Formats: sequence, structure tokens, C-alpha cells
Amino acid sequence: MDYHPWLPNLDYENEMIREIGVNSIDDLFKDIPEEIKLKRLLNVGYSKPLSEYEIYLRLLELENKNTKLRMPPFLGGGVCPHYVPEAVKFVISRSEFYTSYTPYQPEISQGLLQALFEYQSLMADLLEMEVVNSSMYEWGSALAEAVLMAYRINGKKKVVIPASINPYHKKVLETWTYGKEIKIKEIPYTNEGKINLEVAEKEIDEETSAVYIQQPNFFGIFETDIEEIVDLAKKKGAITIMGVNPLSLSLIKPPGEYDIDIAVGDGQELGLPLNFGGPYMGIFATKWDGKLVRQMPGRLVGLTTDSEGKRGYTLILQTREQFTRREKATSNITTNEALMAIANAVYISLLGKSGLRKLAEEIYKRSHYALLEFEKKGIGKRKFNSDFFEEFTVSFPISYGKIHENLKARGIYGGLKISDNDAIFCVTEVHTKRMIDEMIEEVKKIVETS
Amino acid sequence: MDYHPWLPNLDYENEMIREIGVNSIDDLFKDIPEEIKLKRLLNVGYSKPLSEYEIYLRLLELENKNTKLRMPPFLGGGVCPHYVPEAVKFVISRSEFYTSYTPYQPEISQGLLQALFEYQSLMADLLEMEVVNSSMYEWGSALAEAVLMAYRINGKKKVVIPASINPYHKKVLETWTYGKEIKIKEIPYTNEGKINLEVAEKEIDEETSAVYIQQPNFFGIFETDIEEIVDLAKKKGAITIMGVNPLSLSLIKPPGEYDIDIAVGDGQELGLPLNFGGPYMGIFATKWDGKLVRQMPGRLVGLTTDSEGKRGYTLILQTREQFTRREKATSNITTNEALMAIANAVYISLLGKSGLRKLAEEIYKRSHYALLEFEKKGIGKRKFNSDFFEEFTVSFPISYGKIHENLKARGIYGGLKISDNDAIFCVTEVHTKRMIDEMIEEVKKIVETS
Amino acid sequence: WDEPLIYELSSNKKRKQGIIIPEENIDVKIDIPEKIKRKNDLEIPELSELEVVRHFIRLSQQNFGVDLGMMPLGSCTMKYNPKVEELTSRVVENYHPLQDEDTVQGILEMMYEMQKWLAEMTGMDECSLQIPAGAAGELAGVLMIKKYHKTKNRERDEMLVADTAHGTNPASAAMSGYKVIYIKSNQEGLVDIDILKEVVNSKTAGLMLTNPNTLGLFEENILEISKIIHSVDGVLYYDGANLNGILGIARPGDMGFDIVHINLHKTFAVPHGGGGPGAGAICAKGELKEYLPYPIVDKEGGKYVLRTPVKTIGKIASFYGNIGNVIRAYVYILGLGPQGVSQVGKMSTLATNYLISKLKDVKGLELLAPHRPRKHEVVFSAKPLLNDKGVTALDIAKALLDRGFYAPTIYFPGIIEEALMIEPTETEPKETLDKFIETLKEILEESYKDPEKIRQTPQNTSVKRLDQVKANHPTSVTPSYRVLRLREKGVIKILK
Amino acid sequence: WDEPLIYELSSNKKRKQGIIIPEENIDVKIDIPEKIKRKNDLEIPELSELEVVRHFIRLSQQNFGVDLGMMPLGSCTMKYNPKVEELTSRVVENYHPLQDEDTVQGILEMMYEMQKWLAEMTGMDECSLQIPAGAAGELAGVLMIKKYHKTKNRERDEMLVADTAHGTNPASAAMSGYKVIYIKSNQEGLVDIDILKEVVNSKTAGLMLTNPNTLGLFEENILEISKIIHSVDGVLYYDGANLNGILGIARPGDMGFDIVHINLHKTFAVPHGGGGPGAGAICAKGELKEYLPYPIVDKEGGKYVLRTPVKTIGKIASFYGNIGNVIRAYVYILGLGPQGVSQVGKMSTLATNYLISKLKDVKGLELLAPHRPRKHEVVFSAKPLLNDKGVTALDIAKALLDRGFYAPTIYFPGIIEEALMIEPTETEPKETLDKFIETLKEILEESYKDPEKIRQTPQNTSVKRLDQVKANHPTSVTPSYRVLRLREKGVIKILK
Repeated sequence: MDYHPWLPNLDYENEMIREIGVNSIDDLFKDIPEEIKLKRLLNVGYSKPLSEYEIYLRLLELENKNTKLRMPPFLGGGVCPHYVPEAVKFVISRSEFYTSYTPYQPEISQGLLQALFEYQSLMADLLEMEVVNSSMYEWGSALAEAVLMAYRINGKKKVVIPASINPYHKKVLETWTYGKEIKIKEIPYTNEGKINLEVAEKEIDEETSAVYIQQPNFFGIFETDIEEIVDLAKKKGAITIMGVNPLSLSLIKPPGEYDIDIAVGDGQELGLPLNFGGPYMGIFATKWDGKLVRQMPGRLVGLTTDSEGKRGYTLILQTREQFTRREKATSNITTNEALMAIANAVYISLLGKSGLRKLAEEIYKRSHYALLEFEKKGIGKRKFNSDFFEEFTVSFPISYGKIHENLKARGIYGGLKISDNDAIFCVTEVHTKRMIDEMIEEVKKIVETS
Repeated sequence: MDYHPWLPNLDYENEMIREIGVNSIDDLFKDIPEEIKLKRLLNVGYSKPLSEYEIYLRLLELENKNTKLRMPPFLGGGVCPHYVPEAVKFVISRSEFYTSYTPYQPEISQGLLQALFEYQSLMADLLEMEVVNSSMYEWGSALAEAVLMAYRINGKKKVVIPASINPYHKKVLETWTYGKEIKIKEIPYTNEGKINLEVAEKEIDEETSAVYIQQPNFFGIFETDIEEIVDLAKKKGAITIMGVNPLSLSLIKPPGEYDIDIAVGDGQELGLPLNFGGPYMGIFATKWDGKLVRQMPGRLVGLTTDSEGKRGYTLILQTREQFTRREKATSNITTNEALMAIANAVYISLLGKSGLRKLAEEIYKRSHYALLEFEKKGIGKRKFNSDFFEEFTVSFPISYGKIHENLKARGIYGGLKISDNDAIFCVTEVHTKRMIDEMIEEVKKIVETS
Repeated sequence: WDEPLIYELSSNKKRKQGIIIPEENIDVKIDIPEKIKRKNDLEIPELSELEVVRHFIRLSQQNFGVDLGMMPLGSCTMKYNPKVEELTSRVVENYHPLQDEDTVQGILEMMYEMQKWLAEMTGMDECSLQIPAGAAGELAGVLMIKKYHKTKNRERDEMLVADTAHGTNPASAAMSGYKVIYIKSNQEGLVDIDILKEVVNSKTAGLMLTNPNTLGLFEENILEISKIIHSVDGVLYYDGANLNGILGIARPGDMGFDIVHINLHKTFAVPHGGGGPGAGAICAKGELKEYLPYPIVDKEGGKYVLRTPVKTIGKIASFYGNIGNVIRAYVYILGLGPQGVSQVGKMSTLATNYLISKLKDVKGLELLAPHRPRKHEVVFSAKPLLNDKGVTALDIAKALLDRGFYAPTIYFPGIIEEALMIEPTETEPKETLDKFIETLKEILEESYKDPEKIRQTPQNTSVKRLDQVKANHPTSVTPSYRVLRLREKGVIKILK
Repeated sequence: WDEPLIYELSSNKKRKQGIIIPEENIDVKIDIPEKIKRKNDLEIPELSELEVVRHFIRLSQQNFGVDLGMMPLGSCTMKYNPKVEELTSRVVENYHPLQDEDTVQGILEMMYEMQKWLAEMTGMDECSLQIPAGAAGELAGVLMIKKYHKTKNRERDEMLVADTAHGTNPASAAMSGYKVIYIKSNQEGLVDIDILKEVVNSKTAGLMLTNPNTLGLFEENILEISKIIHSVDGVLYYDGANLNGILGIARPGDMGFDIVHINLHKTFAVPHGGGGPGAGAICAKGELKEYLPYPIVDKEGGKYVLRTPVKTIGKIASFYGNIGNVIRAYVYILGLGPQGVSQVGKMSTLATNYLISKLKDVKGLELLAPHRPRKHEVVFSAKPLLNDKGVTALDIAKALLDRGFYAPTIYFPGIIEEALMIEPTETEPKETLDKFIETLKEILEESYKDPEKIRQTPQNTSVKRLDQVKANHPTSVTPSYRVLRLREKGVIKILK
């Protein structure tokens, strides 16, 4: 191999060896015991370096092995199909952003720092929380970090969560808190699909480190007793954590209006593609309280001035972080989702105040329309009689599994099955009325022919 | 309409009207006669401004109305399917390049100017011609401009072209020279598909303004008597113009080695997509001769120094251009294909000396392989017994039209039909051996079942 | 940065390549006749992908585009180019122009709609999308006029052009073999009707006019002009470069124009990419539409087909024009919708007159016919400043570069001395217009206070003012690295 | 530029929107219960598309990335990110992670191949791609160790960590409830075997090690270390952050490691995007592979399916990890091929030692154990310079910024005073390495000649050195525009 586009020095090897003053490249590896040296090529990739065109053909082959759908899937579960504006993709494709790294040298990283500061600021205003870090991995890990943070603050090991929590987040929470032996208690939901306040009153006690509320919850339903839960938690000295879909916050009360301690969520719904699981964008925010801020995980960008008094941005409160504090750090996180935070900032800026509201309203309307159509056509009814956003649960007269497979065969991907006859559907701005009608029409045919 | 993403001042209208000091926006149009004012909305687009997502859906719809092929078409005719490296797309998508314009202000346009200078330089070295302009529209118009330039220089109206010229270029030549009443004479080709030297000797006379040679010619065949033609032209005082496929020049003699006066061609084969006809990239070059250079059309970038002696780039010899010389200009061209020139520069730089040669050799091999396979399978034979590059002409035992339609039905797009049983096939690096074999296999089936 | 030339990045002594060429195992010998083999080695550098990409990204940072700031280049219509246009490539990118019609119905449908919409916007009967750029549109238009008269056996060898016209107008006329007759403007900057009447005769092939003209003024006598030209069977040609100022307000067809070219890249926000590629259309009305370049997309029995007008002048481009850009304009129209497209002329005119209201009384500038509203653009003269302080329009332009703006077009049109031709477009927000106004005022104030300082601008750009004499002199002119190399070797000498 | 905050671009008094929201004609009333409606207005600016795009493009120009120049950040492996990786989005972009396996066979096939290849490269038996970044991989690994010992009913509460380790190692151990025990390095910068033997006991859960270590030194006693740890049933954990130095040369599995995490974004050139997103994998050998986070992609009867290891620790991410980036690493491996991947350790080591050979005798710098070859990186100490002239590693870093380079990692690892940790990677051409060497030498010379000048750097960046006290002080700390606004209104005070 005497050249490769990504290995510029192959043909310089002898020259550099000479300059180094050794006899052969092996001399640079003489400290590696012979018995562990690999004496063969690694068996990876295909048999040779592929050209770009061959890579393109391979990717096309993979793409064609995925099922082509006629319309975006009606799937939610914490991440939903949305339209990603070209301007968002364009900005985050800028070399200066996407080939950079953590802005350890602020003087040469002002663009990134300001963009992250703007993300923090825009998200702070959406949440009405003062301090937002510049990203966690995703909602699940943000929630886990919030629970670990509460434990660091009050040393208690019991965390109370609703049974209507997103189950995928719950699994992450369980794993991440396994090391600290955190105990997780669930509050069941009512027939209306909301937190059972009576049980909550019993479950939230002096032992409780933190109480988690998800709004809207896994079923898409708006919780309406958040004030009450927050009151209960405060009385018992527990930290309140609220998980939010940021897209809904132009319509409903943000965590700040409930005086929540920590807010978490995912920025996926603000301009990120589904990406089969990631990268997404974990939101993590606290209110203006030093006790909280100093225990916060993740990176923070702050405003300051330079030696000439000019405004500038830099990483702040770094003594919380692992690279300075090691085992005393507030988290082990270092590589995060900064570029996704910028995508969020661009997205929020593009929509602006009015656009965010318009989009939320449109999604609200379309998802309600879809449920109403299911009901009108007599092929499904709502499982919970509560207001909802983006996602809703439908009970079908026949097995949903059957509906699902038949829809799939027709190039349509339905909702998420949660029990034999029930499924959660997600409807957003990417589902046109025509698509919704077509999907429901197909479901009708399936139900009627079975 | 009180807002639109691309019309930022809609909601400022009243405020700006007030500042201007008129009563209404109509006052700004009072100089337009009432009878020609349009009193209704223009009936364009669809019924409302489409959102990005709706535009996306519409484009998807259009894409799906095009036929999806299983492999790139085997079509040439002056432009060929090639792989466009991602790095090329990436560079020309840079805001600073693609949203800029003609570098009238060199101080703030050094990046563009240097990139264009590098295009000119790289192309000059490929052609071995000293002066390359920074783009014409495409091969056809570059040829037409060359002929018009020859006419400006010697005032003669007869231009001699080979019958094996690309017929699409010929049509452009005819249109563009119509105003100057240029007479076009064709030299027929031999049984070997090359210029008939005997006829050329007769046709090139004292009246001849310019002689055009295309290498390789429309049939993909290498002309081997170029020296002889150039000699004939020189004897009669005619300007020599040579059209080239730049990709072939790492293998064969470039215009400079024949002492050609003007070289033309298309940069499409150096990193530009097919784009259903454009944008492409007209190459236009002359040798180091003031008589030629001063009559050259198009824009030239040159090297100079700034007031502090630092190297810099600027537009040069602008007195040739329409914006200073109006009707005395060497051409009317202003908007050109500058960004495509940069794409060419990036492409040539990526491949480099060795890569250009490797690619040309690979294309040579594959196209020869394809013809040999046609012959081996006994389903087609070469029409001309000459060496060729990238394209070749096959004679089939049955009507090519029939083969073509049947191939199309199988998702394969064959060659370009030039007579009942003959077609020109184009094979490049995007046609893998597997694809070539598959195409030939399908042709075989068609031929054998008819 | 001081970015070296790409040739200087590589010693070319080591084997490098920025991309892998796919190779098949094929047993074919390269057997090119000795007579035609390349003799000289290719003088092309070898580099890794990183080196190539980094080089051009660094170069890009030394360039200015609309995405970075306002480009008030008069007559260039440097609009913002919406990013949604980037979605278009999948519809056209990989389709060969010689593919049969039945395999590209999606593309043809788009072209068909565009033809219709462009005809509607200009008040013409039919459009052809053959045109890669504006000047090519003019050439097509003038050739149509030529063939039209020839077909009618009329001897016409004079083309009339306003003295405010874009340089392309006379150049296109000349390329088509016409004698160019300039019509002087009157004191108001409009076509002088009396002169026009005098000049028009039986040799007149037509008049090429842009309306609003390059001063941004609407030719209010357009109906009379039309009558005069048509009275001698002349053809009235509309240069669409300035269409932006009246789009949705008035249509060339309704003014009496017979042929119109459109710069899609200007009016419909296709990125111009450092000088191009653009995209265009040529449209005509009545009889003249049969002279349009072919092909035209037609619809027959639900299918899109290509048609050749019966008296066509032929082809302007080898294939169908810059379709890759036409579809960007298509997307722009979809995004604006009928409501938005109809606002373009209004909002661009509003922006121009807003600028005028803030700049017209600034010391150092003067404005012809200040009482007249402008449309898409305005031309100030900096002659008072030159007289007072010796600071030129060029100096003002350079001072703007230092302050984050591109410069206006300068020294055009020729009838205005020390011209500063400003076209804000409707896509620049009022906030930016205000900033531009403020900056220009500062520069003028500064010019009165410290003219030398302005003459020393730009200071913040990657190079200072360039030596144009050296750049153009026969002994030093260097249009390629090859020339530099060969001159150093003594192989080439003065450009004679 | 001085680019204002996005909030300051808009007065928010006029209606603007940067993108149109699609609207359907649907008759549904928004009927949210009063109790939960948002009370306060959103404080989000309204802007046109141009304003948003221009703002962020201008910001981007004030940032530095690998595409602009060398980023020798030690332990960050800032390779060039080949542009072909941008082709991957179509394979994954629009697929929902909850889709059935049969609808995403292409993605699963890619994941399956990656799992296999990563196992091969590390010498492990199985890999899980659940890991969004390196630190999450460590957490997963440590939790696996925890569950492993628990399953075996062993009481283990001590995690051993080398004192040269990345800060993430102890942080991850602590997050998992372990007590962290640091192992001091010996004079050569390697794990001190004697100390290790002393420390290891029946409470030892395992040892977390990176090899080559953060000094770039290969732990040559690794087989003995492995024996010591395994002798008490401890688990040997490999921190993959430094894998680049030995890729293709030696495999952690062959050294005795039981668990390995991989930073795909480092070793396989996935762009890190200003701090992330990254992508990772966690791999294990023998018994421990049953503790891996789920799901693992398996192949059954020609179909790809998801499998859960029997003793899994659970899930690290809600879905499958950063698949959008995993596929970029996949493309990198395809492009390098077995030949290229096998060259990575060699070429990165070559580059490092080339730098060392040119810098080791430069006045002002010193190097621990200079006779030992380094692998992917090297840590110089600028202590001599500090002692001689009072110029710090930080000053050198800032001086590099002025000269077109990003700075090395500084003040890490802690055992080296005034550390300059340089990692060139194998993607930087020798030409750039030479330039970097020359530049660093110049800075050191300058530091001796005019130390004050170096302390005043950077001068050419968009801001000068920043006030870190103000940035962090409870009275002035400003982590959002909201804080600035509320502080000005007196609503919020000191951060207590």
C-alpha cells in the first residue's frame, strides 16, 4: 500500500523513519511484547479499501434492504418523525462547526461557544428555567443524571416515577442508577391515563430523593395535577424532576411555571432526524439555585468579557467536570451532543415565537383529527378520556398485531403496540391529512375484512 | 400576508412607507401607467406559499415520476455519467462560494479568485495551453465562441468541421453563428470513423477561417491525423480549434502538443453531475499569443500583488468584456459557470496526476471490455475498427430500437441510437463489471428471443 | 490566512491521491497508437483528501457571499438563496439529457410548469428554458429578431439600445451582426422619445430595453415607445435583468414587449456561485413564439413531450439549459406562492425607496431626478464628494468592504459620473438596510473628515488594493501557474 | 465580525418567521385545560430565514475545526473526517428506532458487521453499539463489572485507576458506586507494578487502564498486570480512547483485557461536532460478554434480529445508541479496508515519533523517558520555559492559536507539570507536521526573546483572553440570556 487518500504519509515512511533515527518502524513498537503483537491483517471491512463509489453502492444496497414506506411511520415513544429544515442541516454541516471539538480554547471557538450559549438561552426561555447545560446524550440519560444528581444532593435512594413514564427512559434509569442502588417506585395511572394523586400522596415520603413527572406522558396525555405533585414533593424535601417534550411548551406550562428543580427532555423534536436511535439531544436544566447548579452534570457556556472588555463566551463552572475533578465530578460526561444543541438553536430560531406555537397547534389538531377519524369510522376508540398532544392511544376491536402487519404489507407503518388491542399513534406535521386519511382507510379495510 | 420567511419586511411596510414620506405603497408605482398595472395575483406556483415540507413532498413526487434505473445509463454524447466525489460537492456548497458573485471587488473575493486561478492553471496544464478562461456555458457554446473569435481575427466566414463532430454541438454552433452568417462545411469520416484527410485537404482553403477537430470524436474514436490537419490549416492561415474530453488527456496528446490555437471542451466529466443538461462547464483556452488572448471571450483571473507586495488575484484583461466595451466586446458573456470551474479544480486536485491517469485507464479498459464482450457473445460488433475511449459504436444484428425498449423495460438504459442497427455506448467508472455483464446478458436475451 | 497555491502544497515527489479510483479486474491492454500518446508528464499536484479539502475550505473563508452579508450589487439582484433549494438535486442530478422522454416525466413536468409560470409572469405566450444565463437569452432573442425579419424578407441591420442599457445588450446585438444605435436618455434618465422617433426607420430591427431601467426608473412612456417601434415593424425586446422591480406589479407583455428573457438566477433566487452558473428563459408573444429555441415541453395525452417551434432559431445550449438551476427557481416559486411572488416587485421597490429616503440628503452624494420613485435599484453619484475631497466611488466601495458589506456596482451606468448603483432586494431585512444606511453615512462623513483614510481602505480584507497595471501588462500578465512557470524558465516572453 | 446575540437581531415587534409551518384545513379546536396552559409569553426572537442562516454562518466563521487546520489535541484523536461519510444519512436518517426488525434489515446488517469488526479489532468476543460516547462506554463497562461480581456474590468496592488515566475513568467508577484507588506511575510513566501488587486485594473489582497510556507510552508490563488483576478475580478494563496508537499492531484482548470500550468518533474519524455527538461500542470477552447492554444484533436464518445477553446490565441509551454516527465509522472502515485499518496504529505512531525527534531537544521543553518511543501521542513539559521565562503551557497554547493551529491539550495528565499533550494522528500530512514543528520552535524561541509578547497572545483571534473570574463568579455568572435579562430586572441575584 503506497498511497491512500486518508493516510497521506505512507510514501514518507522511510524518510520519516530516517529522520527519527531508527532503523525500522518496528523499533517504535519494541516496547510491545512479541507474543501480543498481531502478525496479520485485521479481518475488517471488505477485502480492499473501497473507493467512494463502491461505498456509495454498498450504502445504496443497505438502503434498499430497509423497507420503503409510503409515508412517515405513525410512531412516537419519545422521538417522533418531523421535518428537518434544510437551513438546520446546512448550518450544522459547516466545517467550522462539525469538524471542531470541545471549545477548550475559547479565543478560537467563539462561534461555537456563542451558538451553544444561544442554545442554552433559547431552551431556558422555552422551559422558563435559568440554567441549561449544553447537552446530555438523550432524554433517558438526562433523566438518569437528574436522579443521580438528586441523590448527590440529599443522599436519599428512593425515586418516585409515574407508571406512565416512557418505558424506554425507565430502562435507562434503571441501568444508570444500578451502581448507586437507587430504588425506583412507580405510581400507577388512573383510568384517564394520568398520575394517581392518591397513591402519589402515600408514595412520596421523607425517604424520597426525587419525584419525576413526565408531561405529556407516554400515552401522549397531559398531566393536570402537576402543581399538586410538586407540593407533595416540596413538603417532603424531595427534588422535583420534570420531563418535557419541548415542542409542547408553547401551549402548556413549562417546568419553570411549576417551580420545578430539574427539567429534562429530548431536543430530537426540534430539528433532528430519527437516525434509528441517535444522535439525539438530552435536555438538562435547573432553576437558579446554586445548590442545584453546582451539582449539575455536563458542560455550561457562559458570557464574560475579554481583556479589552469585548463580549466573549467561555466554558464555565468547569470544576464540576470529570477532567478537573475526576471521581468527585458531577458526571463522567465529556463528549456530548453539542452539534445537536446547535441544530436545536437554529431550529428554534427559524420557527421563532409564533412558529413554535403554530407548529404545536398544528400537531395538536392533526393528532386529534386522527383519533376523531378512528372513532368516526368506528374502527377504534380512545383508551383514555383526556386531552393529549402528538400521541394518543387507540383501542381496536381486533388484535392490533394483525392490523399492524397488514398495514406494513401495504407500506404503512402504524402505531406502537402496547397491549393486544391497544396501540399508541403519533401524528405530527409530516403526516398530511391525506396520509392520515389513507392510513385510517387502510385500517378500516383490515378491520372490516377480519 | 403578514409574514413570509423570504420576505422579512412585510410587517414593516407601513413603517417604511411612513419613513419614505409617501402615503401608500402605490405612490411608489405612480409612474407606471394604470392600464398596464396588474390588478390581480399572478397565477403561478400552487394556491399558497408551500412550506418546505410540502415542497419536499412535491419534489419526491416528481422524482418518482422519473424512471428508476437499476444502473447508470450507458449514454454519452459529450456528457457522461461519472461519480462525483463528496469533497467536490462539499466545497462548492460552501456559502462563501456558492452565494457569491463575480469578484468585482478582489480584496474581499480572494478565495474565489484564487480558486478560479487554480482552475485556469490546472486546466492549462491538462491542455498544455497557457491561457484558460474561467468558464463558458458548455462545450457547444465554447465551440461557437471559438468560431466567432476566429472570424473576428481573420474576417473569414468559412469554418470546416468534421462530420464526426458531436451533433449537439453542431446545432449550437449553427445557431450562434447565424447572425454572422458563418458557413459551415463538413469533412466526412472514413470507414474507420476518422476524418477523411483527402477531403480535408480539398476543403481547407484560403477562405477558411477556422478548422475544428474533435478528439475523441462523437463515435468515441481517437483521431490519428491531427498533426496533418493542423499543418493544412496553418498553410492556409486558418485558426485551429480542438475540442477535447479533458478526462482523456492523461493518455493522449493535449491540444498544446499539436500547437493548436484554441481548445474547447466540457468540464462535465471532471466532477459534475449530469443534471439533465446543465449546469456544465465550457472549457476555453488559447496558446500564448496576444492576438488570440486579446480576442478571447470570457473572464480571466490573473496573479498580481497588492499595495504591500503581497500576492493577490484579480480579474484581468477586462477591456475585452461587455460591461466595459459593450458592442466591441469579445463576447456578451457575463454570468458563466464559475462554481463549476471550482468543482473541476477540486476534482482535478483530488485525483492528481496519478489519479487522472488511473481513471482514464480504467475507463479505457472498461469500455473496451464492454465492446469485446458484445463481440464475444456474438450479439454485436464494432462499427469502426479504430481505438476509442469511453464511447464506442456497436452494430447489432436486430433493430437497436427494439433492444433499447426491452432494456428500458428491465430498468437498464442502453446506448444512443444513431441508425437502425447502430448505437453508441458509453462506459465509465460508474459501470461496474457486474453491471456491464448484466446489461450485455440482457441484450443477449433480447437478441436471442427475437 | 496566506493560503499557498495548490501547486505549492505538494512537492510531487511522493505518491498521494485524494480519492480512490474503483478498479475492476479486467484483462484489457491499453493500446493507444504511439502517434497520439501524451508526451509530456502531467504537471498536476498529488495530494491527500485532507489537503485538498482544507485548502479549498480555507480559500472559501477569504470570500464573501450573501450568506455572510448584504451584497447591494446593482443590477445583480443578489437575493438570499433559500436553503430548501438544496433539496432539488435528487430530481435532476443523475438524469442524462439524452434519455427518452418517457423516462424523465418528472423533470419534464417541472419544466412544463415553469414555462407556464414564466409566461404568466411576463405576459408572454410561450417560454423556452434553453438559456444558461441572461446574455445567452439576449443572444437568443436578438437571433429570433434576425430570423423573424429575414423570414419576412425585411432588411434590418440596426438594433436600438438605450444608453443606460446593460453592456450585454449591445454585445448581444453585435454578436448577431447588428449595428448598434444608442438612444440617449433625457434629463430624467428615461429614453428620450424625440430622439427615438428620429432614429427609428425602416432599417430598425428592434429596440432592446430594460424596464425599470438601470437607474431603477420605470420607463413611463413605454406604451408610446412600443407604438413607435411597432410602427416600423420593429421588435421590442425586454431585458429581464431588472424584472425584480416590477414582478407582480406590471408585465412586459402588457407594456408591448414581444420578447423577454428572464434571469432565473436573479429574479428567482438561484445562487449565482461566484459568477455562475445561472439559468434563464426566453419568452415570446404572438408570431415570434415560433422562433423560440427548441425544445419546448408540451403536454400530449397526459404525457410530457418535447416540441420544436416551426421557425425555431435552433439550439442555444447543447441540451436543455441549466435544468439543475431551473428547478431551484421552481422551488423558489413554490415557496413564495402566488401571494409571495406578487409581492416581490412591491417589496424590492419599498426597500430601494427606503434607502433613498435615508441617503438622498447625505452630503457628498447626489441623485438624478430625486422626485421620481425608483424600483428595484437606485444609482447615486458620488461626484460631489469627488469634487470636494477627491474621494471616488471606488474608494467608497472599498470602505464598505472594510465594514462587513459588499460594495454596490460602481461606474455603471456610464451616464452617471461616479455611479454607486445600489440594489437592496426584498430579502434584506429592514434591520440590515438600516445598518447599511448608517455605514454609508459614516463613510461619507469620514471622507470629509479624513479623506486619506478612506483612500487607504480596505484594511480588514485578506489583501489590500491590487496592482492592476502589473496584472494586465504584457510583460507580467499571469493567467495561469503554467505561465508563471514557463516565464521563469524563459520559455515564454511578452504577450504579443 | 462582532456578531450580536440572536436575541439582539430582532426587536420582536414585527411578525417574522424563518420557515412556514404546513397547515391542513382541519376542524379541531385547541382545547387544553386552563390549568395547564402556558401563562408567560415565549421570549423567543422572530426572524426571517436569511437572518437565522446569516447569523449562524457568521458564527461558524469564528470557529476552528479540522477542516481548517491541524488540531493536535492530545487524547482527542482529531482526525480528518472524510467527506464520503456524508453519504450515510439516507440509510438511517428517517428510520424510527421502534420499527420492527424486518423493516430495517439494512441498518441491522450494518450494525452486525460493525459488531464483528470491532470485536476483531479489539480481540473481544462480542460488542454492543448502545454507547453514545466514550464515558457512557466506561459507565457500561464498570456496571458490567459490578453486576458480574454481584452475580458471583463477591464483595468488591474498589476500582483501581492509573494516575495517568483520563478523568472519565474515576468519574465512571464513582458513578457506579466504587471507591477509586489510584495507582501511581513509576519514573518511566508506567503503572508501578510493585504498587499495584500492594494495592490489589480481595476488594478489588478491577483495573481501568488505557494502553498506550495518556503519556503515549505502551504499558509494557501489561501481561503481568493482567496476571495480577486476574489473580484476585478482578476485571481488566480497557479505555479505548487511545486505541488509535496500536490499532493493527496489538489487540487489548490479546493483552488480557476483559472489557473494552471504543470511541468510534476518535478511532474511526466520525466528526465530533464541537463536543459531540460521538459514538461508541462496548465489547467483552468470555463470561463478561453476557453482561453487555442490550440489544446485540444477531443473524438467524439469513435475517438480522435483536438479542438480549442473558445477564445484561440493561440499556445505556433509550434505543440503539448513535447509529447515525456508527454508520460513519462503518464507512471509514470500508474506505480504509483491512490494509488501511491495519496501518492506523503504525502511521499515527510514526507521526508522533517524528514530532518527538524534531522537538525533543528544543530549549524550554522537556520529555519524560525520552528514550521510549511513544504511540499515538506525546506529552512534553514546558516547565523549563516556565522556570526560565515565566511563560506557561497556556501561553504556548494561545500563541499557537495566533499561528493557524489549534492548541494541544494542556495541563493533562496531571503528573506532568506544564503539560503539552500532542496527538498528531495519522491523517496529518508530513508537510503539516513540519509546519507545526517549525511554528512551535518559533514560539519557544520567541518566548525566550520576548516572553511578554507570548503572554499577550492570542492577538489574531476574534476575542482576546477571557475573564474567567467574571465568567464563574456567583455575582456575574451568566449561563443564559434569560439570566442576563432577569438580573438586569433585578429578579435574580447572586447564585447561592
